[in-house]
Amino acid sequence: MLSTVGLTHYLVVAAVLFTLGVLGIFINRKNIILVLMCIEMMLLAVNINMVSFSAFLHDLAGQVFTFFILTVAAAEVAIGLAIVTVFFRNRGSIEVDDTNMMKG
Amino acid sequence: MTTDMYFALVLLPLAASVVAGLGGKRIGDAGAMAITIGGVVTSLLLSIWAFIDIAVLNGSSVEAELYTWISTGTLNLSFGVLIDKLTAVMLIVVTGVSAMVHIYSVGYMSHDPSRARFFSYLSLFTFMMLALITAPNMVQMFLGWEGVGLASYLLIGFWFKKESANLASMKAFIVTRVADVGLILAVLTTFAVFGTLSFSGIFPSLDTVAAKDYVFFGHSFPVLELIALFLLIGAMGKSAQFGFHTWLPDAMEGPTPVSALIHAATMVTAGVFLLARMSPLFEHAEAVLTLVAIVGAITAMFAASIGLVQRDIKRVIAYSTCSQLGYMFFACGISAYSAAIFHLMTHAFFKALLFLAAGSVIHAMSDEQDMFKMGGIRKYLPYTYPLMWIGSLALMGIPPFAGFFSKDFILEAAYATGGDMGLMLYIFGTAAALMTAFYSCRVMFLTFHGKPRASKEVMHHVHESPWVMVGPMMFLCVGAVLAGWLGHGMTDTHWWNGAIYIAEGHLLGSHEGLEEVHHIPLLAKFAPLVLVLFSSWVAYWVYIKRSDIPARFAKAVDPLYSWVMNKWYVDELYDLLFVRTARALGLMLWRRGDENTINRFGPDGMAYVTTRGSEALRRLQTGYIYHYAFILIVGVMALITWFIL
Amino acid sequence: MTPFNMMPFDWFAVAPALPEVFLACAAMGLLIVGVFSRGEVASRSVGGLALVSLVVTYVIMHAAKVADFQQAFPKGAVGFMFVADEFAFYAKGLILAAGVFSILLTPDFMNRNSINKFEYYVLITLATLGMMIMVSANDLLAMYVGMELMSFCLYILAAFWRDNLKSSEAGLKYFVLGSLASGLMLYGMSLLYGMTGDTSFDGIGILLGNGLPNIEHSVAITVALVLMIVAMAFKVSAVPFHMWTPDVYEGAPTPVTVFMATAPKAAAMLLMMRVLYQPLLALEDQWMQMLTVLSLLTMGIGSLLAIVQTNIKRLLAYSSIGNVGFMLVGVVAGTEDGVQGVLVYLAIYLTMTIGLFAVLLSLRRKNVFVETIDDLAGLARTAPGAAFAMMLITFSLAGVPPLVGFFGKFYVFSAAIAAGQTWLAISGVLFSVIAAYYCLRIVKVMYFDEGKFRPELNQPSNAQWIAVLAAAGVLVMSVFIDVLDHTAGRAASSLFRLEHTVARH
Amino acid sequence: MLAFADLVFYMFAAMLLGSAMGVIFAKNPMHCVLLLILTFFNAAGLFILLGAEFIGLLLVMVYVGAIAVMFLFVLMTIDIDFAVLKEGFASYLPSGLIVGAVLMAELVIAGQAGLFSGARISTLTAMPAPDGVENIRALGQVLFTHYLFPFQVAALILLVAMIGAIVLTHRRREGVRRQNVMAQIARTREDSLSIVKVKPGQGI
Repeated sequence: MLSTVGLTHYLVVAAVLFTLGVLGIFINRKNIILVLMCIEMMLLAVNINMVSFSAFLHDLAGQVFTFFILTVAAAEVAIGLAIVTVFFRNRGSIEVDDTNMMKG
Repeated sequence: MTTDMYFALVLLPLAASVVAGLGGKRIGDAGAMAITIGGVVTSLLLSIWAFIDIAVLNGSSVEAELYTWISTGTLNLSFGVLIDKLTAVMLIVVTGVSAMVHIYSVGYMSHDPSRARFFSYLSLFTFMMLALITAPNMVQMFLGWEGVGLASYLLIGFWFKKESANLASMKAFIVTRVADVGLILAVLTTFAVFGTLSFSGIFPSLDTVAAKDYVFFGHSFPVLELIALFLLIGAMGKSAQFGFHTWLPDAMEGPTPVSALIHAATMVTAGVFLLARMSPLFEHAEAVLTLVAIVGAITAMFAASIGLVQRDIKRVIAYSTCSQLGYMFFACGISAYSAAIFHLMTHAFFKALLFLAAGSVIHAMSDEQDMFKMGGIRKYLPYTYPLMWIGSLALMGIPPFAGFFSKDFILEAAYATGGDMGLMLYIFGTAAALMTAFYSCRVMFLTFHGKPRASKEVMHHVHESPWVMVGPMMFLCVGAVLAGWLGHGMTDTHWWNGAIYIAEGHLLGSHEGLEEVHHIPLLAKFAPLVLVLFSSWVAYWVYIKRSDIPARFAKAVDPLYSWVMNKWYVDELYDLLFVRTARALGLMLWRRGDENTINRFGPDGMAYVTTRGSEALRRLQTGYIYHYAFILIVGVMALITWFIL
Repeated sequence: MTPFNMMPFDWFAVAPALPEVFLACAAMGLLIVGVFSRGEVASRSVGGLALVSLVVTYVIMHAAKVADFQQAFPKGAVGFMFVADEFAFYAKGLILAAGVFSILLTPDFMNRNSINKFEYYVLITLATLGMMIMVSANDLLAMYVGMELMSFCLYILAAFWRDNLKSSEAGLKYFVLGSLASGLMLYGMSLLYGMTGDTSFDGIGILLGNGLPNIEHSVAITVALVLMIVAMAFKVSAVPFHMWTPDVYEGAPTPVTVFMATAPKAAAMLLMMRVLYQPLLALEDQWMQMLTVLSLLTMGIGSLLAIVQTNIKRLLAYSSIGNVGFMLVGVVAGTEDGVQGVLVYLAIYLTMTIGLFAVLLSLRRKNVFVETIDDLAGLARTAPGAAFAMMLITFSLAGVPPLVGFFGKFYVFSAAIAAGQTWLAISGVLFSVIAAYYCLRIVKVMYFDEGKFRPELNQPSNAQWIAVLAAAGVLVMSVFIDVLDHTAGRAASSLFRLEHTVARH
Repeated sequence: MLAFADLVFYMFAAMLLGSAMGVIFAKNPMHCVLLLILTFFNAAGLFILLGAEFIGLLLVMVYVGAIAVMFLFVLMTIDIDFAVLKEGFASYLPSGLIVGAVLMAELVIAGQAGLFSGARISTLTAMPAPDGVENIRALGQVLFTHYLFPFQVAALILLVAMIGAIVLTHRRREGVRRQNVMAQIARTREDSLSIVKVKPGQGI
């Protein structure tokens, strides 16, 4: 049986996931850690794009790129969480609404 | 004269300024004054030499390069001097007036604690002005142009403890900078079109460019008209023409010698100089030339009418400057550049004289500037009084004083140009002359004649100024008397030896045209003079004989009077156009009206609009991460949508 | 193409990247030195060594350029992702200079706020390395890793004053928005990769240039282009992707702000030009329109919002946004002159920014570093030298000739007019008038106002002589603008090398 | 009739997007993290379906094993009062959703654009995948040769993350006893041991 699922399917999944990630960043006001998770979701969407392109192009560069994105994302989370921790120590809260000391 | 001497001419004031400014306590006030005056006077002597060399002995013009600034494939700029007859005349004016003002300031500023700084600024100004008039390319000219603006900013705000001086200095700088947008655009467009910025590179290729169009906002314009229009905007700002004039009266907040040097004799004439320097270009831009004439005529009328009713002696003279600059502009507009420069020269001498004399009066009256609190002091000022009369007569255009020759020539040229345009200019000019005569006499009568209106205490202190102040005035007086006689040859375009270009078809482009100007009907020739004499007599009658008339008259024509009194409501118009509408908008966008902001930035309409707009925009910057992210994504979305659709 | 057996690794292929290799080793060395020394000594010695490493890196870079390693080893393990042309050389010069001055301006502020840790210098070094990789990138992957190396260091540096709420908030904002931007960029990169099947700039450029059919109408290409531009616009803080800038500049410790306002701006601007003029050159029509809009908005918002600021660091943030807008005018011009103008402008901008911050860092009022514009009141009386330096620099910022700031604007605007973008240039000039207004305000406060407490000079501090140096710079550079101009010209022409191989349109 | 591979794809895709929605809309942050883990698992499934086993496995190991755990760890250490955490969304949710919808539509259209024109693409790609070499080996062969440069830079990025986490969060606490290895090794019998003769019935 021939597979009907093509590149486009994967790309659409990635597009939706990416948008969800973006949406999560600016519509939630609960918790900054959630924002970090949304960023991870965006990167995951990019990875899906890269890997599916790589598979359908029969080319390795996309997968290598994904490898680097994963590595960098790990570092990103570490830094992000460290900054959140520092912020929490100073402010006593990680609500997104509380990050407006500076404006104008 | 060697090129080194030309460079010295330009650079000496700069050197003096730096030494006086940075020398500080080490050289002291006296040292600073000696150095700057020495620098400027040397410059003056060199200028006279240069003038004799180039203008009198008919030497050819000199172009020399001091330092190659930028030389890449396309852009070649050098710092240097270009001295032709136009520059030579300007050199005399600038260094002459500047030297006199320097000397005069020794007396005028004798009580000021920071004299060294003052003299340093004065010399800096002189240098910038010299850099402007000797510029061989547009960038150096622009450099000097901005430099004089900067020096003027520093000098107007010299008494920084006065809040009004602060505001005036900022206003002057900002208003002229708005106009400078025109000049810099002219420079940029010239570079784009001609590929060079040196005058010797631009002018020869004008004819080839003349036919070119430039697409701008979807319309195509003849490219030279566009450049000329930009130049005109720049010139209007510096020369305080109608619309950009608001800064000039306010600039009177600076010390009086500054007013004499900058706001009467030199910097404000930079616009006229620009028109004359770029005459080859303007001659290719017929439509803009007409615009120049109209702007000039309106300014001449408008400023003169305001001059009629001012109470502050310096403001009257300031408005008269504005009006005279209008004369020069409309002279340029009818291609009578030579007349404009001639008038510029005579004007520089008598207007500087008037300002210095006014300064002397103010000095004598213990810093009183309101003419209605003066009067009857002619006995106490035996030198200032006649000197100021000579200046006024020159301004009014009474023979044999300098102003007569230049002003009449302009009016005659306007008449000779013919057509509706020429006639209208002639009428406007004559009307302005009439008013000029009236307010000049008014100033004299109110200040020196009649009964003293000042308090006893003030009258007790009235004294003639020291020689160090009277001397320069006398020198300028000689200029105000003789400049007309000596410079009469300038009216012939051929005298300029190519420094001024006039197209073939235009009036002064040929000897016949000049003859035509001299042979206009007698009625037209003498009408201005007669009217001037008549209005002087009226002024005498209403201010000396029947001094109750002015007030009654003012009441009788109250709407007109208050219209003029309030400077044609131009400031109010700006207020309405920029400030009020912006305020309504601002209040709508931003609920709190912050009086502080208004006060802090003063009455300047433009500033107000921008602050209001900024406040509205500022509200977007909420400080919330999710707002920022949202705006970022909206930006992304908008860009994508725009390009997909 | 690539043979799939193990490629023998040619060590000489690393040669073009020798300065980067050295800097990476130096950074790790610094870390070790820091860990094994104690307290005050650690930060002092690491700071000094970081300074030395940056200078040595420049020397090596110069030597590598003279020896022409790029020509000698054109392709290899490093070569294919890495290009060491004149353009990159110019960029790295600016970046290293900015790094050196930022380090010099640091210790005083850090010591007074007792946050002088040696890690700071290591992070600055690594960020500098990231930027050097960025501007030398010849591949999407190299561009990405370089950019992230820089960004991560900057996130940490922004939050470096960890006991200070503002600082940690700044770090947080910068981090979240920066990650969002890099996510967007990655999405764009993935589409670009999918479209062209390549990640190297050369490959993408050739493929786009030789024309996939209807390339301009491809939605995917448009989206990719937009996302790439957005990410880089974020890094240079172009409106509307600038929102983080004022907050982060205000919150971050001032030396960090100095660094952020200089080196990364230059790196991102140059990277942007490389990406636009090399791989994406075929999409010129599209990106020109986009950048025109961005540049208008950026000039406008930057100049307008600078007027209403009270905090100097915020004001400088908006002023830097405005300056970026002016630079974008040069980018939009799409010509070699435009690029050259931007390069000159950048050098000038860096000088002025460093100078302004140096003045700020050299002043205290009531024993705290000056924060608001009103804190400067009366400066002309207490420290006339500092006030004079500040005045020179602000006038230069306002574009008053003959100070050098004028030339930056002159170059970009004349390039725009020559390229037919007259109205963009006109708006630029108008906005620069507005910019003159806030510059004058600073001068007015320093010279004409009286404060209750006057600011005083810090004694002793590096900031003073750096301020003097920068003030002298704005004077002297205008005299020797020719030299800068020629250097920038060479750099600009090396950017256009692709024109020989890829037919435009 | 769906092919089996298709069925698997739709299952993974649906679970992926469903759990991603959950991450955004779940009330309890803990649930968010767990849903995020589920998202990662499903993505890993997709990768393996695409033949990218190495990346799929990596995703499970790095994301689930390290990143998600880190999230959990921080959520637990940061002592959040869950009751106080604001629920609900920004007030501009409608406009936010519209913007999101438009963006999604655009990305989806971008994903559907006709990407590949003919066969020439495969000869022009950057790093063609070799035939008959398994995914992990193929990646391993290029990663340390062709991609050595970004690999090293990535290492530096991890170093930066380490420095950052330490410099920002590490605190030297007063009064905490540390293990001093050198001191422990350097101990001699004389330092710690003394022989006392105890007389019976007296104590010490």
